Amino acid sequence: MISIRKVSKWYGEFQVLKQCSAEVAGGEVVVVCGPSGSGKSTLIKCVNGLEAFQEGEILINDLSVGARKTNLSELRSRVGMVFQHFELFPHLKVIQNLTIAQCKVLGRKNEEATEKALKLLEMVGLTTHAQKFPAQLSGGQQQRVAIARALAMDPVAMLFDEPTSALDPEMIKEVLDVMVVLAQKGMTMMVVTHEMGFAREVANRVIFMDHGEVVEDRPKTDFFKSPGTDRAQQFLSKILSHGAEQG
Amino acid sequence: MISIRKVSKWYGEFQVLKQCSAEVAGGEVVVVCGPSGSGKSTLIKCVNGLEAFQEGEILINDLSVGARKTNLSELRSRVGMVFQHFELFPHLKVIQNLTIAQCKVLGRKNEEATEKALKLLEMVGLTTHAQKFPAQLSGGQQQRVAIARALAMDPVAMLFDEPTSALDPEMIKEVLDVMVVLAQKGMTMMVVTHEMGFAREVANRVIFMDHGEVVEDRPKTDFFKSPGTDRAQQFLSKILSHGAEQG
Amino acid sequence: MYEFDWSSIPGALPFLWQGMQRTLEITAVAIVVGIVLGTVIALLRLSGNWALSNLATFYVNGFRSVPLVMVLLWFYLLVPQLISNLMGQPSMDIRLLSAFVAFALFEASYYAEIIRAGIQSVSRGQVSAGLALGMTKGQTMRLILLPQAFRRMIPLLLTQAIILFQDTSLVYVIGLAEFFGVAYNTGNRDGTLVEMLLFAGAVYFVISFSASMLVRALQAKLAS
Amino acid sequence: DDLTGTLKKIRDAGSISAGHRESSIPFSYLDDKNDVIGYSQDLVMMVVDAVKKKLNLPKLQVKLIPVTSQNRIPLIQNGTIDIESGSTTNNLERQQQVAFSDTMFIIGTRLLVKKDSGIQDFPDLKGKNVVVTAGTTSERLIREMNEKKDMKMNIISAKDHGESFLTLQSGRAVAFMLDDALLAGERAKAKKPADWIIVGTPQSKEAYGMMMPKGDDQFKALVDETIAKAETSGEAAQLYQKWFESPIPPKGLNLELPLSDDMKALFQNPNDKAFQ
Amino acid sequence: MVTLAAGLDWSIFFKPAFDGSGTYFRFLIVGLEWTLLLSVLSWILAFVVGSMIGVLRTFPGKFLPALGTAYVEIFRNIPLLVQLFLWYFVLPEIVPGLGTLFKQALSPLLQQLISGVLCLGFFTAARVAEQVRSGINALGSGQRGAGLALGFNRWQVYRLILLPVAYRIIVPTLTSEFLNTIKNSAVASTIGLAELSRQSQQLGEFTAHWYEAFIAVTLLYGIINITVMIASRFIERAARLPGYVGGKG
Ligand SMILES: Nc1ncnc2c1ncn2[C@@H]1O[C@H](COP(=O)(O)OP(=O)(O)OP(=O)(O)O)[C@@H](O)[C@H]1O
Ligand SMILES: Nc1ncnc2c1ncn2[C@@H]1O[C@H](COP(=O)(O)OP(=O)(O)OP(=O)(O)O)[C@@H](O)[C@H]1O
Ligand SMILES: [Mg+2]
Ligand SMILES: [Mg+2]
Repeated sequence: MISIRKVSKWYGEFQVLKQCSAEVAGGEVVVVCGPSGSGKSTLIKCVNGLEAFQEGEILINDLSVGARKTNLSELRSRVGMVFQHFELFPHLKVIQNLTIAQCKVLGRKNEEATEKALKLLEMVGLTTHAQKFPAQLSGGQQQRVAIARALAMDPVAMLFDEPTSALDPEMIKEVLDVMVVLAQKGMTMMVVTHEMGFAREVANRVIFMDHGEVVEDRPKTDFFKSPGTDRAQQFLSKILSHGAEQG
Repeated sequence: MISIRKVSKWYGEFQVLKQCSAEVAGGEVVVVCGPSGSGKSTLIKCVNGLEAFQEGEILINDLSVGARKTNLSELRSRVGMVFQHFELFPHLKVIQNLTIAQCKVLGRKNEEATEKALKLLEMVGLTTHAQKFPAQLSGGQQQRVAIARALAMDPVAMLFDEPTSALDPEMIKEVLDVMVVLAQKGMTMMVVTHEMGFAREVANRVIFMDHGEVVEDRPKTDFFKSPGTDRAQQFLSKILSHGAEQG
Repeated sequence: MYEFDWSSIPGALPFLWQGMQRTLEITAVAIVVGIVLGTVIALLRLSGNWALSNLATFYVNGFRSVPLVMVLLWFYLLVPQLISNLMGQPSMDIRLLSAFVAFALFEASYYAEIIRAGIQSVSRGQVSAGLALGMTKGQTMRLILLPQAFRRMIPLLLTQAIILFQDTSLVYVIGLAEFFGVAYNTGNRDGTLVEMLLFAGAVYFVISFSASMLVRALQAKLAS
Repeated sequence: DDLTGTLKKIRDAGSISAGHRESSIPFSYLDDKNDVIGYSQDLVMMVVDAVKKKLNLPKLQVKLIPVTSQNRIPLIQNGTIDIESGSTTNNLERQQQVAFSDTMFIIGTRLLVKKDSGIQDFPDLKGKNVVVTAGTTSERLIREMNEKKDMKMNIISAKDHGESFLTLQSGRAVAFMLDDALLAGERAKAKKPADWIIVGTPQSKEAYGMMMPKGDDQFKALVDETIAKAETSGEAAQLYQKWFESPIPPKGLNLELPLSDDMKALFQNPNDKAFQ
Repeated sequence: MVTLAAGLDWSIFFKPAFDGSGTYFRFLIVGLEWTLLLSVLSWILAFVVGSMIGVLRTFPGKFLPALGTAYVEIFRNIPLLVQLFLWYFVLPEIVPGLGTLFKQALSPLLQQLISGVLCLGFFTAARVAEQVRSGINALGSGQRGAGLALGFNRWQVYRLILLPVAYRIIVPTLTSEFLNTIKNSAVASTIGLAELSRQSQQLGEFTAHWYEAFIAVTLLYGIINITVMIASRFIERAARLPGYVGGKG
């Protein structure tokens, strides 16, 4: 489904991505983690062409993201993306946030788009908030709307970039719950997150990045049992230790 | 040491604090938690007079915070405070951040202040960064500088308002470690945080707030074993659940 | 003590009113054309195309570095020639036309900066979000960026319009009888310059102040 | 036929553009109905009539365009106005840029002072503050005088005549130096005209003419002819009477400026000579 | 336009000026000097007053900020030219003792300069105040809280913490306000100050070479502008804090 092959990217002199490779099969959930600045966001943005890369190749359903002849808009409309800071459109109501791209990009009729939007709002538990503006919702609610907005385009895969890291602790769960449901429904997902609880529950594989490199790419059970590298080991111990006494 | 007695506060019509009471004895570590908007920040700001309150009384070492005749500047200089977003002074080097208030408020000589500052930087493990500007440090490093800055005033107590919630997961630990050391040295601390690991490790008591009220105020072991109220129970289950499989 | 003599005002009122209409005409044209042209220039500046963005920068800096009075004088001297070269003798008052053109082009350079700042104040994430939904660059700009940018800019745009309204007083240098020009000439003719200027100042103050109060109310409403 | 230059342009456009001033009392100014009136305006209307006749265009449209001292020459040069008639001095510098008609008026530069100021003539100005309008011949003359005779005057130069007079009235200057006819006009604006008098030996003579595009002999000939005819026929003298020795709008004041010898000589012998 | 360009005669700048002060080139330079003097003095006044008013507007409570707001609204909503008339012609008349003293004890030039500086200074101060206020507000309440929490008094918080950073944030807008001051200084020609635009007008009057005069003054304003912009780049760079990504995101 998603196939990342030896992708390298530079910002000027600075190399952000170094020969990164990874495969995500249909229906698979892959979690990407790693220290801040390691290139996770950059990699995931390369997947739907929000960032250009200089070397390598990314294929989505055999369509090459970097290729000239690929219609990027169309490709992006088929890969949903959820951002750390939600990025709902503040000037549009929740329902309009869900319909605008359906109408303008996919050319759906307004009624059709609205119907679809309402169904998705129900799924994320926000039917009653359809007529509100994003600013009137809590962070957790906004992020659930953002997920619904991406789903409204009937994506073949979903990308998440730290979807819970801007949320208050009590809201994290409500968003993760929606993501778990999605995963269980068989959606192909690539998720940048530090929520190891989520990873354990639904991930098929965990990718660990550091300094622009894919350092590990292993089934989750392997990864948690014994990370193959020191770097991953260190990282895991850091992010788990302060929560060690929890639960 | 800190004694909060039936404090109420209104923003216009809206009551943020409702008859809040709490005691923090010398050398005690008290963790304050509760849902977003419950008034935790407001309460802690009232303690060192950053926010005014309309009813009740707060005493620090028998000095009333709200009283007219109290010299607020002096009182504040003796209660250290650490903020969620660090709030280092961006135009001053790390070392100057630590000395400026010593010189201008306590009237210390520059050499004396610098000596003190270097000692504290050593304690938080940042000696080599003394000549940098705050923006050149990572979030975790900045927060450690902020703690050192507060300590430089030789405070009798320290207040923390979500000191780790703006940090990347891997940096949280380095800040919590410093706080643990402080607690073990016998510093009186009042800490707003959701890091329950920290609470378990060093807190003497946990205060749970909701809708402007102090709902629970109990020894930590009691609190974690069986929160006395449904609200606290619910809250705890939410913030712990997504990390449940960790550790 | 200065002896004030307000006797010139009553007789001049009809002309002052005509002048005020002119003033408002110029203000309105400059706002509308200025915002449209300013948006285009702002988009050029942000286009990422080296030549176009430099051209736009040159335009903005050029107009902003010369006093408005000089701009007006230049346009009054140049516009008639251009017009008559292009379409023969114009039927419209050449001074008014020059003022329209000069103000519109001049204001466009100020509006361009406001609009550019407005667009830049919308977070980059919003662009990403638009693109990620499959919208084209144009759609993202039109449906996502500009509506938000304009909403944020409204107070600044209106404030600039108030400044513009006051600045129109400068067209008296080209002899166009707008409000300030009428007041000034009446005062000059009757030897009541001080009184007429005070009167004009009061009128400008009342209008500008009321307008800026409205802007603030609007701002408060937008903020909530 | 053989029309060239301005006349051809006027005929082709079906209109003539005449530049006027807005507050050069009593030469060219707006009355309280916002109509252009004045001595120079009456004369230029005679020119317009002559143009109508010459072009056989009785319905010729007349566009009156207000000009300022800053833009009057460029506007002639760029063809926005065909002729300017106000209170423009004919001098050699300007002749480089534009053409001047036969002289319509001759002034002397003198002083406006408060009646009880005790100032009689230029030597009394030693060490005093004097105001002139920026860019006038008077400014040049008074600065020269200050240098040559070491009079230690403080010379204030205000933006226009109205502001110069305001400077005089507010007591910042004891005297206002300007063309005597314009001073009479300024005095007429005063709250108490009787408080002010025009004094002093004229320091220079200046000839006012109408301005036209340079090098257009056909048009200039027509304008000159019209002015000369008015001056020799006594029509100009009547105009003089009307504007300088009778009550004039808007306040109905009489400038009481008798016809000078220079003017009499001019009326007998019209010419387009500049004095400088 | 082509014919006109051919008719331009640039040699007039090397001819002696009417007032015997030197060439007309020198004459324009004198104007430039007055423009700069007036602008710089006004700017200093505007900076000081504007900072105070701006700070006032960020104070807690109602009364003091309202005072600041009143100042800003008054000076922003009256055309500059009218304000100049008020300062120069009206104020000395309605403040009898001081006004007469002002008119009699001071030389005309000094009167013009003082009125010009006060007018431009107080006018620009209203705009500087807005910048300073927005700079302080941009810092958020956290910095203020951090300062207070360390025991600084209110004055120290502004002087040591808020203003040093706020000024850095608003360097670009302050630059454009300074450029506005330079352009606005042209109104002082009204009361007779021999600044740049007035000198160019004189040049036009006495030589009748209006186009050359307009071109020269336009170019000179352009040169001032570029110079100030370059200078402000240096200031901006010098004021920039290492690692601090200022500006918008
Ligand atoms: N536009 C840019 N120009 C230059 N460098 C950039 C740019 N965007 C990102 N970088 C750099 O690229 C590196 C990778 O950034 P990226 O945002 O992908 O990291 P990340 O792993 O997502 O980190 P985080 O956990 O903080 O979000 C970082 O060092 C960052 O500073
Ligand atoms: N300046 C203010 N004016 C009006 N209401 C305010 C103001 N500051 C805070 N509030 C309100 O007071 C309540 C308590 O705020 P406070 O910041 O103390 O909550 P908190 O418990 O610290 O929440 P969080 O976990 O989000 O930091 C909230 O409902 C908030 O909206
Ligand atoms: Mg990232
Ligand atoms: Mg809080």
